[in-house]
Amino acid sequence: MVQETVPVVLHPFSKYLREDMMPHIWCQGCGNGVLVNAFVHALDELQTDLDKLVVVSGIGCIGRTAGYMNADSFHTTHGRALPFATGVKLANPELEVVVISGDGDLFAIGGNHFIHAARRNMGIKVLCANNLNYGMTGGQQGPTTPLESVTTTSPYGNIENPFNLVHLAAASGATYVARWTSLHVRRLTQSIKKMLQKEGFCFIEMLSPCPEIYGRYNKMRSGLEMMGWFKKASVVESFSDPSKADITADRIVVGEFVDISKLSYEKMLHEKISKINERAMEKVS
Amino acid sequence: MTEKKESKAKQEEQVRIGVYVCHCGLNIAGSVDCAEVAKYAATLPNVVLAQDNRYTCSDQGQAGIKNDIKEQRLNRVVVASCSPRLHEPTFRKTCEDAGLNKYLFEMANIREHCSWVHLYDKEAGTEKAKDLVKMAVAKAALLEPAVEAEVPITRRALVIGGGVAGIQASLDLADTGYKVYLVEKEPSIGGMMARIDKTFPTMDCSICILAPKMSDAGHHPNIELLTNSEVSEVKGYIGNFHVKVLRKPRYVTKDCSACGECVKVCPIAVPNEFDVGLAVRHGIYTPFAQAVPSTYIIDMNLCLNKDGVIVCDKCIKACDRQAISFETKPVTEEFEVGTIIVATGADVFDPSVLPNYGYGKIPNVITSLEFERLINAGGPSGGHLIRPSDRQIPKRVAFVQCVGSRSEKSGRLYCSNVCCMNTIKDSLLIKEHWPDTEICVFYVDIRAYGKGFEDLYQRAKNAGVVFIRGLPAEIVEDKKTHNVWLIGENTLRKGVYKINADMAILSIGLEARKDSEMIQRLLTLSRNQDGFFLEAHPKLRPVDAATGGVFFAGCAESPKDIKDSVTQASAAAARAGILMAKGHVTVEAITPITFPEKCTACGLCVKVCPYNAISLNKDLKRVEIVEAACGGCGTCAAECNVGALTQKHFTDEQIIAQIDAITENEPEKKIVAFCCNWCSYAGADFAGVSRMQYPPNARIIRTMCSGRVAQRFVERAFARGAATVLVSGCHLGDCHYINANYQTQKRVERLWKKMEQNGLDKQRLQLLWASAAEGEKFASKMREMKTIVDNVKPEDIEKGKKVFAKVLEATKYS
Amino acid sequence: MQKFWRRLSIPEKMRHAPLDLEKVKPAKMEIHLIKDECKGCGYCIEYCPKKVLEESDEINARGVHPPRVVDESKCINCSFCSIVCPDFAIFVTEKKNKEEK
Amino acid sequence: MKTALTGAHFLNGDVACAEGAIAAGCRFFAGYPITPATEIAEHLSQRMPEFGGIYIQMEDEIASMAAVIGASYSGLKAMTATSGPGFSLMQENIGLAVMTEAPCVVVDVMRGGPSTGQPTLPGQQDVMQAKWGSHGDYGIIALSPCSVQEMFDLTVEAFNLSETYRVPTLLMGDEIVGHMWEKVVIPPPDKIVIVNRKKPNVPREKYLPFKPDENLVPPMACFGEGFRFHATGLTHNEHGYPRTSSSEVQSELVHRLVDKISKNADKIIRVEEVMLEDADIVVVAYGIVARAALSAIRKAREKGIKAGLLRLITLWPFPEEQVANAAKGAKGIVVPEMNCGQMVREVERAAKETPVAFLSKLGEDPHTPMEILEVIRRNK
Repeated sequence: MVQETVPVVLHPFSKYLREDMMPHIWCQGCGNGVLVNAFVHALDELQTDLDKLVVVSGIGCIGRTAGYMNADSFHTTHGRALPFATGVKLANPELEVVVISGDGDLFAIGGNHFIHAARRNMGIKVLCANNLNYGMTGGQQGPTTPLESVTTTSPYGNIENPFNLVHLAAASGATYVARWTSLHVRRLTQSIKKMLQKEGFCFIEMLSPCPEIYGRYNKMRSGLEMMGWFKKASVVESFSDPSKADITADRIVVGEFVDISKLSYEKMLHEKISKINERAMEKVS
Repeated sequence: MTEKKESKAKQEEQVRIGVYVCHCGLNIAGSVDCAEVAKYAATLPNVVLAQDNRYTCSDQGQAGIKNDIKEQRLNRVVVASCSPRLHEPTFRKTCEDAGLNKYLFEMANIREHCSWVHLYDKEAGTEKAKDLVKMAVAKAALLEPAVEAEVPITRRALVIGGGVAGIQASLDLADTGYKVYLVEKEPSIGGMMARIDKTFPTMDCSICILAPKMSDAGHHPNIELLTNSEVSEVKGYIGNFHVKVLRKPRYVTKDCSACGECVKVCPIAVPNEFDVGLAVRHGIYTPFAQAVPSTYIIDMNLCLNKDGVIVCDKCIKACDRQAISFETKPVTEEFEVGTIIVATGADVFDPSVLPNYGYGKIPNVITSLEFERLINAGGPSGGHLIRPSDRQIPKRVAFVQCVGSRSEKSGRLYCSNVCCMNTIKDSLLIKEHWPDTEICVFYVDIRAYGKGFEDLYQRAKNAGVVFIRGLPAEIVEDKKTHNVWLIGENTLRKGVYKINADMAILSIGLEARKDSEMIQRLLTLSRNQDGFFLEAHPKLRPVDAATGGVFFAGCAESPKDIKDSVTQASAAAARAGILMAKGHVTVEAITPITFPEKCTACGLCVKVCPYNAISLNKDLKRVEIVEAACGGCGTCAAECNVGALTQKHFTDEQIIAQIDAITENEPEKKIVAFCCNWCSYAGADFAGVSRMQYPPNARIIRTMCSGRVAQRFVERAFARGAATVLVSGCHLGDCHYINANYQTQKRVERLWKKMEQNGLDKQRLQLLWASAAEGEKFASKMREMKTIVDNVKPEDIEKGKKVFAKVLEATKYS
Repeated sequence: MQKFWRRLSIPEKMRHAPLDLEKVKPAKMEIHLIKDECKGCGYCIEYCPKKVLEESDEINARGVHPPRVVDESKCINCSFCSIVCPDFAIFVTEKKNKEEK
Repeated sequence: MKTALTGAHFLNGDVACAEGAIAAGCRFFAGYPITPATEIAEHLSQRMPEFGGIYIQMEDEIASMAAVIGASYSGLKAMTATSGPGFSLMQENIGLAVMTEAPCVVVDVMRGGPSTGQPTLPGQQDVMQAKWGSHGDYGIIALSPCSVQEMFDLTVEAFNLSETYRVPTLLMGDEIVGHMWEKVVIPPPDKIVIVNRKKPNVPREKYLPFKPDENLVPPMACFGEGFRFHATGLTHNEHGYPRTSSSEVQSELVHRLVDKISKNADKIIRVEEVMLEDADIVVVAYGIVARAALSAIRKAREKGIKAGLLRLITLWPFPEEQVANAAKGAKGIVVPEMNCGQMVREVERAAKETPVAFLSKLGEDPHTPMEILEVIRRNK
C-alpha cells in the first residue's frame, strides 16, 4: 500500500526547487541536501515570497544550490558571492538576498569579502555548508580543515590552524551567528527562520558530512558515521563565548552565539539618501 | 596547665555538693528506697547535703534547691531522678536562677534506667541507684563552670516538600517576614491533598481549599518556589546551613502562558501520575489544572528528543510564545538558611504485594486513591464512579480497611490514621451521587477519634452503609460478570461471610517515602522502625528534629490527616520562627578544649572530626577549633592519645571518675555501659518508659556520641576488673554527628583484636547499635550480657587487669 | 488500541489502563517514499525515533537500497525522516479517514 | 531629486565622466580608490545620493566589479572606475559580466605600467588588455575619449551600448583626459539620447533568460520581477542552466558572445575622419594623442603634405573597415601611441600593403605635434 502511492506522489516541497534541475549532483550522505531541505522548510514556514528571494552562491559543491532553488538565483565566480550580493541588495533593498556557499568559497578566496560584508552589516543572510575541505576539487585541505586531518593536499596531517567561523563572524560584526550540524536540522531550520526575519548581516554555519571525500580520508566512510560523530561530539552551548566554540574530534560546540540588533548598511544608506534629498528640495524651493 | 591545676586545687578545697533523690511519686520510690539512697549519698566525698523528696521537679522541690544553693553555699548540684533527656534543662535553669553556673549540675537517671526496669527487685534497684548517684557525685566534683558560645542565625528558611504541610509552613514563615525557599521534587506543589476529592469530616472540596494556598505560595514575595528540584547537599549547623538544590530543567521557560497548544500536538502519551494512571498525559504536560507554577514541563525520559537531537519539533512550532527550550540544563542553586522544615510527606501502600486481594489482576479491585480520582469531577471519569472492567456505575461497592496498615502480612504494623475516616467520607460521597448503591465496609476497628469524626461515622451508618468487622481473607473475581467475591470471617457474628460486589475499594495506608533515607542522610536525622522521621521528644518537642534547627511537618513524621498536617506545619513554622526571631542560638559548652603545649600536631583529631571544625596549624604545630562549626560529639577527644584535647563537660577525668565509681566495688558483677545521648541512651530510656525488665547490673555512662568513647576508657574499666563493657551508639548511617560512630566501630574492633592477641574473652566487650525506638533491643542486650557476666572466668578478669594495667597510669588524674 | 497500550511505558504503581486512551490515539500516518530519488544515505532509517523504517533489499534507479516501511502504524508523524532527507525522497501525511472503518 | 548638470561648465575629465554617468542614468557606483581615477569616485560619492543612487566603496576592485554586476542584475545601470592595477583585478569579473551578459560600464583611466608603474602619469598600455584581459573568448566594447567633453559624451555612449548589447563597456581614458580641465557643454536632459536594456515580453513560464533576439542579445529580466531565473558563470543553455560537458552548448554560447559584438560592429563603431579624402599620409590615433596628431596634420598641410587623421573613438570592436578605406589611397600610415605598440598591430592588419610607421612615447608627456609631423614628413 505504501508502494502503490509511490509513482504518483510529488514531494510537497518540490515547488521550492527547480524540478528540471533535480536530481542534485551531491553524493550519497552529503549534507548539502539536508541544508537545502532545512532552508526550504524555513521558507515554507515563513511563507516567503519566492519572487522577492535571490539566492546567490559561489563555487563548490554547495555552490550548485543557487541553480536548484526556484527563485531568482546567481552562481558567481569563486569567492565573489558576497560582493555580488552586496550589489543586488543595495540596488534593490526589497529583495531577500541569501548567500549559500561553502567554507572554502566564503573564507579562503572570499575571506576578505566576508569580513567586510559583516563589518558593513550588509543586509545579506549567509548560509555556509562547512564540509571541512574542498569537496568539488577532490578533497584538498582548506581554511576549516581540522588540525591533523588527512586530505589530498595534507597527506601527512594538516598543520594549519583552522578558522573558527562563528568566532570570525561574531568578531566581524554579524548580528546573528549560529552553528549547527546536519543532524541538528530542526534547530538549523529555526535558526534560518530567525535569520530571515532579522535585519543586517547574519551567518549560519552548518557542519556538513562529506563522507565520499573528507570522511574517506578520515576514517568515516559513510554519512551515517559522520552523523554519528556529530551526535557523539556535539554539545549545545547557546550564547557561550564564540572564541571557545571549537570543532575537534571529540567536541563540536553548536548553538546560537550572537543575536543582536543593529541598523543595516542599506537602511542607513537609504535614510541618508532621503535626508540629502529633503535638504535638496528645501534649497530648490 | 600549671595555673589550671591551682584553680582545680582551689575548687577541690571548696567543692560543696548537694544531692537530691526524687521519689517521683511512686515511680521511683516504688522500687527504690530513696531515703536509703539519700543517706548513702550523704556519705560520699564533697557531699554537704543529701535529701530525698517526692517531686524534685515540682516548684517547691526547685525552690528548695535554690534555697540550699544560697544558704548552704552549694557549688555543685546532683539530682537523682528521671532521664536528663527530660529534666536536665529544668534543673539547669533552677541552678542558674540561684546564680550557679548550669554546667555545675549533674543528674543520675534512677527512673528510666533503674526503678522502671527493675520493678520487682527493690534491693537490687536501690543498690544500683546508689551506684548511679555515686557516679554522678564523682563527676559532679570535677565539673567546671562554662559559658556557652553564641551562634548567629540566618533569617531564612528552607522548606523541603510542597504538600499542604510544606505550603502552610512556608506561608506562615513568609508572612512572619522571613525569606523561604520552598523546594518541591515534583513539577508542581500541592502534594497528596491536590489529588483528593473531598476532605473529611467537613466534606469540602479538597483542591478548592488548597488551590488558593498554592497560588499564595506561588506569588508570595518572600517565597522562592523551586519546583522540579531536589536538595542535593546540606552542610553546616543550626542557624547556618549551606544548602545546595539541584534544579532539574523543565525545558519550558517562564514565558509559558499555559495555553496547552503544545499538548495537543505532542505525539507521546503515558499514564498520568496525578490520576494514578487512570488518565493519560503527554510528553509535554502540566501535572494538573491548578498546578503551581502553571508553567508546563517536558518529560525528558519520554520525549523523542532525549538524545539531544531535536527529532520532533511539534511543541516548539505550536508555542506562540517560544517558551520551549531544549537547551536548558540542570543548575545547582546554593543559598544559606538558618532553619529547615522537613515536609516530605508519605507514599501510599502498594497493595499488589498482597496477592489475596488480587489488586492489579482483578480489574474491579481499585485503591482508595484511584477512587478519589474517579469520584473527582475533574478526574478521568468526570466524577462518575465507574468500574474499570465495563465502565458501568457499580450497584454494590465494598471497602476493605487496613490494607497496608496494622498487619504483619503487609509489614506495616502501625495505624495509618486517615483510612477509616477517608472510607467513611468516600461511602457518603457515593451515597450522595447514587443513593441506592449498596456499600459495605470491612474493618478491624473504626477509629473516629477526631473532632466531628463520630458524627460522620453515624451519618454513614444512617445512610445505610453496612460496617462488617473482619477483613476479607481473600477477594476473588467472578470471571463472567467481573464482579468480586469478598470472603472472610465476621468477627462480631462469628461466622464466615462471602459477599458479592461490583467493585472493591482497598483502603490503602500511608508509608514512609522511599526517598526518606536520602533526606535522613542529608540532615543526619533518625527514623523509627516504620521509617518515619523521629522527633526530638515525643511529648515535649514533637516537631523538632534531634538535629538543631530542623523541624518536621506533615506525614514525613507520621501519617496524618490534613488538619493535623496543617497544625504541625504551623507549629514547625513557629518553632523555626522562634530561632530566627532571636537571631542567635547558644551552643552547649561541650566543644573541645586544647592544651597546645601537649599537642604533637599529629592531626588525628583533624581526620576524625565530622564537621571539619578542626584545622592543623603546621607553623604553630597545634590544632585550631572553630567552635561554631563543632557539633560536640567529642570523637576528637577520644582520638587524642596525648591529652592535648578533651571535650568540655565530658572530660577524660570526669568520665574516668564515673568508671572508677562503678568499678570501686564488685566490678566483676557489673556492666560498664557507654551510651550515646541520642540513640542508645534514649533507647535505654525507652526501655524504661515501656517498663521492659532487665537485670540490674548495668551502669550507664552517658556521652553525647559513642565516638567519645576512647579505647583507654574501656581499657581502664577492664584494668579495674569490670566484668563486661558495652559501647553503644546510633545505627551506622544514623549518627547524629554525621559519621562519628564509624570511629566507634574502628576503636572497638581494635580493642577486640588486642583482647584476642592477649587471649582475653572478647565477649566481655560488646558493641550495640540501637535507635531511640529500640528499647527492647537494649533490654535484650542487657539480658544477654548478664549471662556473659555470669560466665566470665575470674582468671580472665585477672588477666584483663594485668593486660591493661599500663593504662591505669596513663589515665591517672587526681 | 491494545497495541498502542502496549507501547506505553507504565510506571510501577499504575495497575489500571487509562480510561481516556481513545482520546490520545494518534492519527494514522501514511509514509510516502519516492524511491528513485533516494540515494541510500540511511539517515531516515537511523534517526526514526520509532524505528518505522528499514533498508529494503530492492535496488532503485540509482542502484541503492531505498528504505522500506516496517510498521506504518508506529509512525507518530514527527517527520524527521522528511526533513533530514538530503534528496527530498520521503514525506509523511495524515491518512484520510476513509479506510478508518 | 536634484536635476542633472546642464549648460557650459569648466570641469576636469574625471568629473565630466561622473556627470556623464549620472546623465546616462547610472544609479550605482562601486569602486576602490586609485590614482588617477579617484576623482570619479569622489565626485559620485557626493552626486549619487542626490539622485537617489548608490555609491559604495568596496574592499577591492574584484569586489567592486562583482557588486556592479549584482546591481546590474537588480536593474540599475552600474559602473566602476579604476586604473591599470585595479583593471587587472577586475578582469575576473569582467569575464563574469561577459558570460552572464550583465550591462555595465568600466572606466579605466590609464596610467603608466606595468604593475604599479607611474600612478600620476598618462599611458595607453591597457588597450589590448581591454580586449583580451579576461580568460576565454568574448566580444567587448571599448571607447577612447580624447577630451573632457568626450569624457562626458562617451560615458553616456558607453552606457547606451552596454544596455543595448548586454556587454560590459570599457571607457579607456588616460591620466591627461582624466585630470585636464576644459569647458564642457552639457545638453539639457531631453536632448541626451538614453537607451535602456530590452525587457522580456513573455510570461515567466515562457521566459528563457539567455535566448537571444534577432540582434543575438537576450532580453533581460531583473531580480525581483517574478521571473525566477538563474544565471551562472558556467557554460549554460538558454535556461541559464549549467551545461558543463556539452560541446554544442559551449560553441553556441561562446560564438554568440563574440558575434553579438562583431555582427553589430557597424552599429557600434564610431571614428572621426579629418581631411582623409585626399590624404597621402594617414595618422591613426586615439585618446589624448589624437589631439597632437590633429595639429600635426594641420601643420603638415601648411607645409603642403597631404596628411589626414583617423581618430579611433571606438577601440573595440576594432574599426577595421574604416582603417582599410583610409589606407587604400594612402602612401603611408603613422600610428602614435603612448605604449610600445599595441593598436598599431591591428592597424597593420587592416592596412594590408600600406606601410605603417609607429611612433612610441612613454612617460610624462604625450607626443608633441612636431614629433608626429617629423614622422609624417619622413614617410611622405
